[in-house]
Amino acid sequence: MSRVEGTSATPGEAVPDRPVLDVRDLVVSFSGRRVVDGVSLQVAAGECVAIVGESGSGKSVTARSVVGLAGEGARVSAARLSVAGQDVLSLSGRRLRKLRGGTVGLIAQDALVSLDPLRPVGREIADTLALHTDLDAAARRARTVALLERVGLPDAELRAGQRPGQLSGGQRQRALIAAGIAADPRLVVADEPTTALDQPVQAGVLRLLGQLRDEGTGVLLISHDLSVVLGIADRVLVMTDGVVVEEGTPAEVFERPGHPYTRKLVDAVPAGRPRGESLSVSAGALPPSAGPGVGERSDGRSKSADTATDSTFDGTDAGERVLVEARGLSRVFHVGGREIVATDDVSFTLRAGRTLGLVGESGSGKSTTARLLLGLEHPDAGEVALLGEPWNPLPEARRRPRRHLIGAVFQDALSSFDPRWTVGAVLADAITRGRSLRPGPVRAQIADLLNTVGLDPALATRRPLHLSGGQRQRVSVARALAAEPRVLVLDEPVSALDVSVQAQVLDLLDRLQRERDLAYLLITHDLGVALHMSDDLAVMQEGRIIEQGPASTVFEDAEHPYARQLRDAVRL
Amino acid sequence: MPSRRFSRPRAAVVVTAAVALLLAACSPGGGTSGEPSGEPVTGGTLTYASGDAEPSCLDPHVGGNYPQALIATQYLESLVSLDEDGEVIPWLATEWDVSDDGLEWEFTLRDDVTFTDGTPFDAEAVAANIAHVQDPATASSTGYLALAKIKDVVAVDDHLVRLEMSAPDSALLESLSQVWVAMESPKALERSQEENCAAPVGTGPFVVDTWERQDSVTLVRNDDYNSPPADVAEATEGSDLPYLDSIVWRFIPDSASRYAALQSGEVQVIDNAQPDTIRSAESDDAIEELDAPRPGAANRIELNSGKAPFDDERVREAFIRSVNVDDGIQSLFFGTAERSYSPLSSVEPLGLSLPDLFTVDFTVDTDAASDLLDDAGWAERDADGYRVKDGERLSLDFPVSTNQSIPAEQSLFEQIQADAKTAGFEVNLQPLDLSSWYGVLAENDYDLVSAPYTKVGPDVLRILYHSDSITPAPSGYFANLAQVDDAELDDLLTQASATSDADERAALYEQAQQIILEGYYILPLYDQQNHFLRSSTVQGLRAMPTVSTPTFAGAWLAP
Amino acid sequence: MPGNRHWLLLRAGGVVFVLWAAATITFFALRLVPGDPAEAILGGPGSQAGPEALEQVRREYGLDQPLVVQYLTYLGRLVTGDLGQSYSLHKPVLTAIGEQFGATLTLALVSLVLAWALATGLAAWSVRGGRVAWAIGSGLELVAAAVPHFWLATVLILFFSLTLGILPPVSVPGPLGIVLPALTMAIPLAGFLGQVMRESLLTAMESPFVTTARARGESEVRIFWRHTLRHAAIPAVGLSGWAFGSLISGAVVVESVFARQGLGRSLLSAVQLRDVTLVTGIVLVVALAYTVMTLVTDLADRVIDPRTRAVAE
Amino acid sequence: MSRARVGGLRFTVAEAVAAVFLLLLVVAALWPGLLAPGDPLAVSHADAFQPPSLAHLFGTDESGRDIYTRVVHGASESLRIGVLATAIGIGLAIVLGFVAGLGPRWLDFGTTRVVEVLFAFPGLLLALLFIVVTGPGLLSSTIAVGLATAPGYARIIRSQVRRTASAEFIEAARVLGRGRLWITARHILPNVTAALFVLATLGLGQAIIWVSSLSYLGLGAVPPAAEWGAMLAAGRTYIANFWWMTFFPGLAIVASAAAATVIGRGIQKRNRSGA
Repeated sequence: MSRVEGTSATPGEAVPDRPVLDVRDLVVSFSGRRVVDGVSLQVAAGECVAIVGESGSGKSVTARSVVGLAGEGARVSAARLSVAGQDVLSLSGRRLRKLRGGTVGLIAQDALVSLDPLRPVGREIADTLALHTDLDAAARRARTVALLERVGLPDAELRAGQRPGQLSGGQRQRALIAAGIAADPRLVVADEPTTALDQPVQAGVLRLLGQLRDEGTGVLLISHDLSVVLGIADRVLVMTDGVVVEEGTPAEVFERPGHPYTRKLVDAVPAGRPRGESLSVSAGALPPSAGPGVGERSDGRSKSADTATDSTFDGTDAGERVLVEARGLSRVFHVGGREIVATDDVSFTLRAGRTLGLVGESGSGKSTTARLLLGLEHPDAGEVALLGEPWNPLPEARRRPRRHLIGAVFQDALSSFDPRWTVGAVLADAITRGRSLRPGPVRAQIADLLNTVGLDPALATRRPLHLSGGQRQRVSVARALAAEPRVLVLDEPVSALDVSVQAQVLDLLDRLQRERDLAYLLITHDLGVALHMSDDLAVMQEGRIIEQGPASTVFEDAEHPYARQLRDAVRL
Repeated sequence: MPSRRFSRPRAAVVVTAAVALLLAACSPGGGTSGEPSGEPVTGGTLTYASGDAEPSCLDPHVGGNYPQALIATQYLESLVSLDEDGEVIPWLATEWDVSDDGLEWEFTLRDDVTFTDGTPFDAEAVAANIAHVQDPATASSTGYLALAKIKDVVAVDDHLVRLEMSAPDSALLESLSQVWVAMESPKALERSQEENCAAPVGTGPFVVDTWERQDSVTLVRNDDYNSPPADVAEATEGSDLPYLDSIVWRFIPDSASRYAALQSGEVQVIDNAQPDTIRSAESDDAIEELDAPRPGAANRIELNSGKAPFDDERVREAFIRSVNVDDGIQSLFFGTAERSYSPLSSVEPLGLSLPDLFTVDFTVDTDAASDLLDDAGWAERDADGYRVKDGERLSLDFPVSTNQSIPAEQSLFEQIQADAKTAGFEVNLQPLDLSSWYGVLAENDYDLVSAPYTKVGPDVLRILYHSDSITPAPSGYFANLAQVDDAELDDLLTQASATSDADERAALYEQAQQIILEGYYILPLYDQQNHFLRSSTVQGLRAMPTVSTPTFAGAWLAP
Repeated sequence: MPGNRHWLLLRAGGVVFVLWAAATITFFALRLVPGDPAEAILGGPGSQAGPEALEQVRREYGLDQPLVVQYLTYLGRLVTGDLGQSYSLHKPVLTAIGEQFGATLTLALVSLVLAWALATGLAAWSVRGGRVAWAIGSGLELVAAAVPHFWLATVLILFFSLTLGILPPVSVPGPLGIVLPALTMAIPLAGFLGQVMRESLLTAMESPFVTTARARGESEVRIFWRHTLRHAAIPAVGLSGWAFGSLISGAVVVESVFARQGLGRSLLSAVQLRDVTLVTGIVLVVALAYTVMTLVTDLADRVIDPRTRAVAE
Repeated sequence: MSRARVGGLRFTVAEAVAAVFLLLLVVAALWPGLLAPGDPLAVSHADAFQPPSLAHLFGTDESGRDIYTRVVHGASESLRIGVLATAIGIGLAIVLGFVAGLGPRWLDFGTTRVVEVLFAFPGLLLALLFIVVTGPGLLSSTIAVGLATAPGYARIIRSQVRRTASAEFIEAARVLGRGRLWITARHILPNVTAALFVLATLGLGQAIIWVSSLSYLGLGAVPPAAEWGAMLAAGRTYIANFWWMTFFPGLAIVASAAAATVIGRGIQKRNRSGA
């Protein structure tokens, strides 16, 4: 335990020489399987300690063990597991409940499901107050509003009466934080508090946690995203397979990663990495267990930055052939008698071998734009031309012969496959496209495709359900490639994946673009991904493209406030 | 179908009933359920559970079926009653006289009786009631038939009424004893039919208070009651009848629930008791039985002689010889039903019983049946074992009215079906609702049928087996379901109904029954079952000697 | 809120439509009865109706008129609440239904509440009681849902009335009389509701917001009542409209067995007597009740689950 | 929960028991003589009302018929009724559901309203209405139950069709240039069929209960047919003294309905998890 600071905010509570959280040799196992295997960590008052790791690393279980909520059937043991001097493992039910919420506040990820959707958020906060303070109902109400104001929720009075569904993602997360800190806990455990949030919102939430730390609360931050913890954590622990493999200040961990796994994680972060640089390290460097499931091959050779830098990427060469031309696309939906403008006068072009990144918060019209481009939706106004010929609006029958020119990769790969079909059937279907071909060549082509996306051809007999997330997305890419398209629409292709897997898929997409001179429309809410992958960027808000230009310069002289917000978020 | 009744056969026309009354009053029995023990107790509410369908009208003039009779017995009274020996005794009429030609009847009425709405009971009231029954708008069926021969009613003075007949009717007194022609307040009769159906007004021991449809009718004590039939008046002299404060008359169609309700004490009296429960009640001290077989015709299966294959007497005989009814009745009815070998109920003295004709000895009779069928041309059998003739199967349609047949009886029919199959008959049992059942009969789409046509007295034979009854009424219904068309029989029945000589009448009916039985037109089964179970706390319950409905006039609840 | 009024108006329109269509179906059902419709109205061949009676019915129902006129007359009469005359009861169908409706409604509602209580209790216990409780709970629900009413009624009477002697085997006045009939109807329904509830209870209990509540220091009991139960109730509330319908169906059997007043018993005897006017009248009224009930369920759903409201807005 | 492994598939014990029971049921329905060689209609006065014993496993009824034999032979009647009623219900529902789920909006609107109207008639009431029009009998009560269950199925099928039609893999197929018909045939139909199979299994048990209820009310099977509902109805009269007459046919109904439900749910679970 190295740092003791920030005790000034709550003097008398935090004992300077004892950490708020002291964990020694924590072991958690589920039916004999060790999920957390000998983790030790300390959090002092006013300190923010972050645990970083991918799904299944045991980081969440570690965090939850702190409040005795490791999960059903968990066997928890530790040489020491104390919070503010109390031994968590020996606490009785009642005292444990006093600890939860009172001494330790837990802030879970995804506030939409972590707050009871049926109850007003104010109630959830007031419940905490009722459990841990002596305040009467009126005082609790006042305190609730004050808390909501403190976490930076405008119109706190109104918000307190609203339900999670009526709040935006950022507002919800703030409300959840308010509930977590309502009883002035000495330790806040924040489990992925920013996942699924748009970048500017993410930055706000992190600032709020930073504020808490500065006020003397100990913060244990759990995240899969290294870049998130960078700005706020005092110390970072990297976990994989239930073991802490690296510990240090963010600067140490980021700049001089000691463990190969840490290195892989660091490398996989797309933010701030130049276009074309490989994010995934070679297979040999991977700890065997960290890789995705069976049968997946590494993405082939590791590429150094210099070989990867290809002429395609180095500029805004406007001479590339225009494949898609979208002009003035507008689409309005009528829901329950009201109009929702999904896209409003959206125009852009896609060129061969180049990527247009489309960023914006959820609901900004990105997906509708993609659907218009794919001809799944008719525009109310405007048109899309494909290879210089009309594409949308056009009767489906006339579009069909040219369908193969444009492919798509969806966010949720699993639901984009018929659950009854095997991988082979999915690909065969994409290859034949209704033509009757001899099975032999088709099989060969399936194997080819799987090879191309870095999968074992033996996977053809499996159903997508039994594949890992990365494998599914690769199959999805393979399907998109089967018809030999010229244009690919990538709708949040990596947002459901772990960082290292995300890196592999992004590298795969990058390589394919180069090999096949594909035009990409990349839709993402992750600005880091967008900046790494795109030649050009378009920023959408409320159905309109508010900024558009070369990726490298689009934010330079951004005028629109949202674009500035985005820019600031990236720089955090 | 309303069960139709006619008066019980009494040999002589009773001119003065007083003597008979004195004799009869001394020996109550038969229809009484056990000997009353202890002194009568006044007060209390008794719950009666009926398994019959809830009447749609509580006025038994309208339609006129047995469920109506059951409840109406508690609040309506007739001009005359019968004693335990079947003798006609005074009730609302004290004495009566008939002219020599049998065309004029004079009834002297009690002058101290008022209806429960305050209207006095007098000659005008009798006239109004007979007019009401005869009015087509009343849609009386049973009562209408009973009074068919009354041509005119004259109120001679306040308490003397004269009935003028279109033809002599030796059964008039018995007819008048039936509750279907009981006396109702003429003032109440003037109300709409819907109102009168909901709460008929009579002179009986109880008054209809409320009627919760599909639940219960509440009857309350008639505090001014003073008109029990002569035999009851004699037996209970000095008592203030009725003893009970009220009766809740419930409708519990499910027999298992009904019996459970009796066992648990929710109700004190149930009707339509199942044979097995009667048997098990015997060993239960808390439950007693009241068996009151209905008079009139016995339950029987009619063989439709109007069409093939039963137009051939040999086939009818073969059928009757091939089914074993005795064992079935024994096992299904647990000894609670006696096998009948007569067209008439065992309570009918003029019933002719020919056991030899129907007692089946299988070793002999199956062969006999087989020979008969061979003779009749049904010599071959098909793959299923049924007999065939000219490529046609010996197939019998047996529509069963589920509303009119108790479960044990339906089981008996199933057993008959199984027996008949051995002999090569295919019996098609068709359980039908009442309406469809009538439809099938009207279409002559049946070979076997069991129709509980009830009419007090041997005159029921005329209704059931006179060839006139084959001709359907405008509605399509006809009573002669066996379709017996025998001139000799017609003659016998017509004569019997006209003659007033008891011996001659008895002889005529005996001959008639002989023809019916020996022609194998019917397969008699047993009396119309009428079993009641009561809690042993219920005392003084008895069945009316008229139509066997229980009366609670003298009943009380032992503490 | 404005969305509510719009929604309500829309739903009310739906109710009217359903009623009109139901009336149309019953009208044609009446005409589809084979044979003379006048005779059918009087109860079929068993009515032994005379020519005058038939003539009167023909005149009354306009059976000599063209079908369209008959249909419009029929609708017109319905609007004024005239459902015709029941031949078997000697009274207007509406009066007959009015006498019985309350009893059935009471029984159905009591059964519904009872079913809810049983389902909730069993589901709550079996979800939290570990593996054995889970197996027992799901087993009980399975059997309960598979038990026919008429059989269950018998078993209950045997047990509660004859063996234990604590409950009356037939309906009696007062609250005691409704226990067995309501139980008979509630148990199979509780089986269905329980199956649905247990699934959703489990989902709710594994939801992150429950973890949040635990992390806040809430006790399991409070979490159950404040959070999970409500979530589990949503799909089951949605089923209540259907449940009401199935209860009405059950009433046909149960009311007869327990000798209770009610529409179900009227309906059964009307079917047995082929009182077509009464049957169609009852069916129509039940359709109305059912539709209203569905409306109420939807309203309840909007109260319990504000999300549906938000979507509608 | 304990599980058993058979041929690579995992069953819960309940599923295994249910499967064995259904298998027996099918055997009983197709070759009743294998399980009960006797004649279900054989009357024997002397044997009436015998309690269960070695000679008569389930006892005898009022006519001395062996109840075990009747229950076994009744399986074919009850199962046939259940299957037929379910087939009618689901067949009708498929037409309605697909028309509503795939047709243009106005057709969906119209069909949905029709289903809604039919749905407003509680099942048994619709059945009774049908019976009062056509007259009672086994066939008409089977059809009636089929009709009465159709609206419920139609609703489920419609929403299933709608959900499948709006699934992302349908979009994926459209992006690949697949036509409506092809998508319907290759994606929607197979996916909905799986759900249909579950529906049918779950519905089978309920149909058996329904038809037996109608038989109980005297509107279904004709005696002395060994139909479970009719047997129950006949036996209920004797419940006070001879419990076995109702117990065993009742048990057969409950067990079949429960077994069908267990199997249906099992399939459903596997469908959902995609196995």
